[in-house]
Amino acid sequence: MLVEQYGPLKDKMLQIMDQDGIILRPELVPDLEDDTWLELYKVMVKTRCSDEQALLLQRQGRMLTYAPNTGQEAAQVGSAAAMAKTDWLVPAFRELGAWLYRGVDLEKVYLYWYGNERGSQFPEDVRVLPIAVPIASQLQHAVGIAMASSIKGEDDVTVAYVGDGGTSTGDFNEALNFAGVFNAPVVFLIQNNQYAISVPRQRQTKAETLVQKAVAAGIPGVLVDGNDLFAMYAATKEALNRARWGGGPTLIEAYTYRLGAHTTSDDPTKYRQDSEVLQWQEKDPLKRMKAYLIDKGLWSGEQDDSLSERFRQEALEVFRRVEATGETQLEDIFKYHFSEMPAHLREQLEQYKQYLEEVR
Amino acid sequence: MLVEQYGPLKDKMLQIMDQDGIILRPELVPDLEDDTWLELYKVMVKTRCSDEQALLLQRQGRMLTYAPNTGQEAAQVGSAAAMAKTDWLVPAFRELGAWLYRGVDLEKVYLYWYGNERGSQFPEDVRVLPIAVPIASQLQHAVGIAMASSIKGEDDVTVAYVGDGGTSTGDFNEALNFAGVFNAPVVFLIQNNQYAISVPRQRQTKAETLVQKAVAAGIPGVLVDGNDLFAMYAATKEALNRARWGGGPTLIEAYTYRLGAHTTSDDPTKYRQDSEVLQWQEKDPLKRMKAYLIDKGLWSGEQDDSLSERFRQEALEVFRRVEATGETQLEDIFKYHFSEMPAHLREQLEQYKQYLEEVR
Amino acid sequence: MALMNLISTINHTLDLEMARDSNVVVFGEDVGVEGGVFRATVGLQQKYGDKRCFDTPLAESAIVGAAVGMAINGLRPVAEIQFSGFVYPAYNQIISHVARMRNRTRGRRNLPLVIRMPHGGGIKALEHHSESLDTLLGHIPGLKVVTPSTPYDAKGLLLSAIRDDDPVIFLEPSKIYRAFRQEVPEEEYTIPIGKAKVLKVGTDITVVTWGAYVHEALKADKILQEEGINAEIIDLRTISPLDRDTIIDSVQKTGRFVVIHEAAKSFGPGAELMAIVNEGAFLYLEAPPTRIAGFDVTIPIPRGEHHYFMDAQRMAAGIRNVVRY
Amino acid sequence: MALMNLISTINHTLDLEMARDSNVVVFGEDVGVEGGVFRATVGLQQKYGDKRCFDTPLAESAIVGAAVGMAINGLRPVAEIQFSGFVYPAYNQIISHVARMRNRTRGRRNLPLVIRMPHGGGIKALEHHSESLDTLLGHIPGLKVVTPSTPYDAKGLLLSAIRDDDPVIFLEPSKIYRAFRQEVPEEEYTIPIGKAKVLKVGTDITVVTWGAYVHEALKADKILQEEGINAEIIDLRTISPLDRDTIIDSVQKTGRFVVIHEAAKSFGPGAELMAIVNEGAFLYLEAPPTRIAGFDVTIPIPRGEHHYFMDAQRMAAGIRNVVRY
Ligand SMILES: Cc1ncc(C[n+]2csc(CCOP(=O)(O)OP(=O)(O)O)c2C)c(N)n1
Ligand SMILES: Cc1ncc(C[n+]2csc(CCOP(=O)(O)OP(=O)(O)O)c2C)c(N)n1
Ligand SMILES: [Mg+2]
Ligand SMILES: [Mg+2]
Repeated sequence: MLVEQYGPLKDKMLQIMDQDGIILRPELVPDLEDDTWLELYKVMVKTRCSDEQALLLQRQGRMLTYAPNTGQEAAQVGSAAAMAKTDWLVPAFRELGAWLYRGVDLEKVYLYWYGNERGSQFPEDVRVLPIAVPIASQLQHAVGIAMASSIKGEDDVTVAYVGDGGTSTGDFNEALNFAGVFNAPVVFLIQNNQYAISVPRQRQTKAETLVQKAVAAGIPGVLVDGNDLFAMYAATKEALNRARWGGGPTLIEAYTYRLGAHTTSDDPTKYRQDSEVLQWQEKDPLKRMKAYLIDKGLWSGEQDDSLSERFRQEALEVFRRVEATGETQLEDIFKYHFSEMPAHLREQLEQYKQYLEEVR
Repeated sequence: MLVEQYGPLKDKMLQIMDQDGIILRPELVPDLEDDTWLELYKVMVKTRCSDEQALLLQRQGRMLTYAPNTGQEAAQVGSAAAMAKTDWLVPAFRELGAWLYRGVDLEKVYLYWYGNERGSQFPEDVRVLPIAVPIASQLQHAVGIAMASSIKGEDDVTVAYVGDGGTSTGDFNEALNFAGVFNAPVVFLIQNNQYAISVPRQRQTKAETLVQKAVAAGIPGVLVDGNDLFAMYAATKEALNRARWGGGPTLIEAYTYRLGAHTTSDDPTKYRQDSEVLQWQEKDPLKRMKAYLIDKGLWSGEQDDSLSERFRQEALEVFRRVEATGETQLEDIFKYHFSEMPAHLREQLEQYKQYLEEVR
Repeated sequence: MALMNLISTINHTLDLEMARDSNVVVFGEDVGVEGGVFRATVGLQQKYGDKRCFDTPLAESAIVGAAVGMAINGLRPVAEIQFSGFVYPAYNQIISHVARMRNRTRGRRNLPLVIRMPHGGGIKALEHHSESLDTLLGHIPGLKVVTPSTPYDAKGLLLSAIRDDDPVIFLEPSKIYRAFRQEVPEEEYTIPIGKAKVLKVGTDITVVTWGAYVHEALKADKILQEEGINAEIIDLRTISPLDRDTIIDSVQKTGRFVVIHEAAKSFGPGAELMAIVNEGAFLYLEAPPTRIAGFDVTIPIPRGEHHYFMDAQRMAAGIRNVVRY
Repeated sequence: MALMNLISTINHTLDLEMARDSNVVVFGEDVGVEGGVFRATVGLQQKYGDKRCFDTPLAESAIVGAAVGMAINGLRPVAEIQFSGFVYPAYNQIISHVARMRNRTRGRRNLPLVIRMPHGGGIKALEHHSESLDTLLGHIPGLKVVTPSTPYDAKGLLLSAIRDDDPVIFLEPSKIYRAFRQEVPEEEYTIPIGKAKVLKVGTDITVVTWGAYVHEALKADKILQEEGINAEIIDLRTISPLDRDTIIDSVQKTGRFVVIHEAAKSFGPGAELMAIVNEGAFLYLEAPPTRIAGFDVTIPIPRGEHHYFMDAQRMAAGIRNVVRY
């Protein structure tokens, strides 16, 4: 088992494919069809392109704030792809790749970052929660969802994401500990992208790894090269299986890097060196997966270019639709607080509409 | 160093004296005068007697709620005795022994449990904080006090207490992690008395030990027989020294047992077996220290009886003084919120006084 | 019908609803084996097993946050916070998620959950055991906040709360957990959330209060009746959303208004009720709407609490002042 | 004198006070190296070293709780919470300790600390970045809560806050961080906490507001002046303790009262101000005291926020209604 070799205190990181796309541990490559890997890669490319498009649009003043995922696509897609259809996904806020893989429309995502709550209204059968802005607070929901699955005797597992910064919060401890006590079928996935806004991982905790925080809750953990799609898939799959078969929670640290800014409001040159970014660009999860696929004869540079071009175009079209939605409807900000709108809200809405009539 | 042998993952508990008062590890006995050990023992006896007296008074309906310390005297006195005069002590709420050793008057303690805030007003030079009821919230204060010491370049260390239940809170994680990052000179001392009200340690966390929670923060820890005065002193001393010399925080798990009820409102027979209690009575920290002292010719059974009798009498006298204080003065509930009483509080006080005049 | 006090009614009601609906789960600190520090959940673990009634670690944010997750995944969690003064570690979950998940997801994720907690003071308890959170919870858009003053009401309101598709905070006045018994029907019945109750019709002044103070207010009313003052006494029952109609109708009739509450005065619940009266009955007022409220101080521990909490006499004096204005 | 906006004034003031008093330390998330996400602390770490200005882990309870400890141990901590919507994890520390330590210890432990945070909305931000906590903080006995509306006031109030021996929550209206500049004296001066400011003397109605809304209210006043309505405009400056005298004096003169605020209406800060007016100026009232308040909804994210936040026109309409009552 991977947790035994790459557990919290082993000081070893699971890597199956190196940064040039060479398979180092063939015996650990998850047993999927070539086509499936290609599909996963395509979701990674879509994530990257959607990111780039969003940044472009933001710079044009059309998109609002946006939190880029560039560099973290393997951590996201690899983990999401290991999940079963009815498993639950509980994001932090930087999980575009996971969302797209799990069936959240890019249109929803753009709509959210465009500033409309409808971007958080996913279809009924998509078991994905919306973005949780208060860092790490979502982990508690994941534990509750997982506990409910086991109380109801269902074998769905929940995967919850959190950042390296999020591991310093109180909620992180409470969630892991709770999950341990109730043997909840949940996988906690830290996307350690080395920064919480400007604060580097080293100033976030004195712990040498983040995965060692699993020890506090007495649960297993595994440290994974987060830029390695195979490793992410394999580690998550193992954790999901353990949870599904009654083995309880696992903590995964996906060791990755945020190649872009924290959000479009952030200027990372204030707090990190270009040289560091360059180093990590070498470890780009897309680059290595592309090399692997091309090497295997499953893909080509031209195909890659045209796919990217297509995704960028599609993203632009999606955004145009989003942009066309314009402003949030007045009713929308009132209508959804309660299953039935209480009198005082109805009155506030009516009075305001009346005012609008009058000034018109 | 003890932390190396009895660290978070060593699965070993530091014990210097066994439950019959036999010294198992002479080389580890801290280098104090015989008289000093006798003094510490006397504080333990005073703690025990004050506890018993409080329980008696509570049953007579004279004391209000009271949280007994019986069984935890060595954990408290041993740790407090290792501190320097200007070190800071930050209690949870069950640290009578530590308080008494550090110069908090029993009168203050009784006054608190009798229901008067003046019981939390210690003399200026007593660097002890009052009881913190919201579990584990005090740990943050300890970290702040310790950070202030190091910011000011002073070498005082802070010792903070928390229960086994408290380790499940968010504050516990935040405090340990913060302390680690800032290398704060603080010692976190878990009094693992095996219960949080009715919830046994095993249902509080899946972690095998509580000390292993140190790993999450990347700080050292040590598991100690909390009923062994020598071991408690030795472990705390080492942690204090490390902190004082710039080595940062340490987590100590004092493995002990709450022989009494959670508080006088609690009935432990509802959730635990008598046989378990009996087993732990064998490990009573007073019993073994008394055996040791008698064996060394430093103490006798008669001296012990008369000392206990004296402490019980003294405690009763103290309580009589407390009882004589009667109710809290009306002004007291207004006067201390701000350095200067604001207008609205002055007015509320005046109006109420006027009302009292009228109905009289 | 059985004679029951408030706490045993809570227990009976949870039992009834757990039997009826297997999605109802009950948990919190000391809730399982011990049956709750006040015994609200006694016997439920034995009866329904430890999957449906269980102890949690000491972690309020996780208790409430897990309830959110459970509600999303099809259960109807009823979480207990041991005392209202210990809900603050869960405040982020309550304000950021419990109150908002439905709106955030534009109706996609309902949160049918209940958070129960002993509330208010007067029980000679330690610090943080006597808090009144009416305002701190009532001000949060997206929450329903309910507080019963009798066993009968507790049953009807708690059943409504558990069956409600939206989150409900259920504040139980700990002072009257065992203060008196009342006939409570064995069978199920609900009392609508959002409706105040006129306990006694009167003509001279409208008195609004809730929780444990209801009983002192009724005593105050007795005192005043002897003086020929006929007050209308209203039990608010629901802090949020407020039943403005019942209050305004009453004030339009009586012309005078007093609200009595335990919580601190400034920015307290009384201010909101006075505002409502201003908005709905200003022209009917014969005296300023008035609050008889807690002082703006930390609630004292036992030897000082009599200064803080009010008895009927003090309430009567306050009401009398407004009538004589 | 220098022309400064609100955020650079905060920075300048912290600098001034750190230079004067070596016990002042400044910290929070991204406060050190980055100088704060709004740049309130830019340059301070370089100038005063990383013992006096530093980044913390992402842990609000620890930030506030550590400030409590530092204050006990002789420092004057100035902690930053990145946005007011992220203060909830620290709410237990604020309510259970910051507000109470002095009273609990009967004056033995002062807490000279300041918690600064960007406050309010209107900046087209994500969820939780636009919150108004006036009531949720103002209702807590033992806290002072201050909010400036101009760079000049910010400097004087922040210096008062840091020098105050009691804890002060300092709410900075993020909407106007960079909205305009003002001449701010280089030298130190303080403005008393607990005093409102009459911005414009008027005769027809008293309008109370604070923070970013002050500027919209002044625009509304312009609109109304053209119609011949002469409002008295008061900037509250301190949420708690409230300056009742200034408000009541004004209402006794004008006979009419409106409070305008961002926070949700129910149990909101407006209710308290209406209550105060009822208590202090009832017989002078020619119209019901009125609040122009946020809806009782979660503050919408950007594409809906214009429905929530008010402009001068909407304020003017509300004020006009009361004048014409
Ligand atoms: C409780 C809370 N505090 C502060 C913030 C402001 N904030 C937003 S993102 C962020 C950093 C998060 O870092 P990390 O957890 O590593 O996630 P990443 O941004 O790297 O994906 C901060 C401090 C917040 N959203 N919630
Ligand atoms: C935040 C919070 N939640 C709940 C409580 C109620 N409570 C008081 S003591 C206690 C158990 C504490 O257990 P532990 O930390 O092991 O300390 P011990 O009582 O054993 O000394 C609980 C749940 C509290 N005081 N604070
Ligand atoms: Mg990060
Ligand atoms: Mg314990």
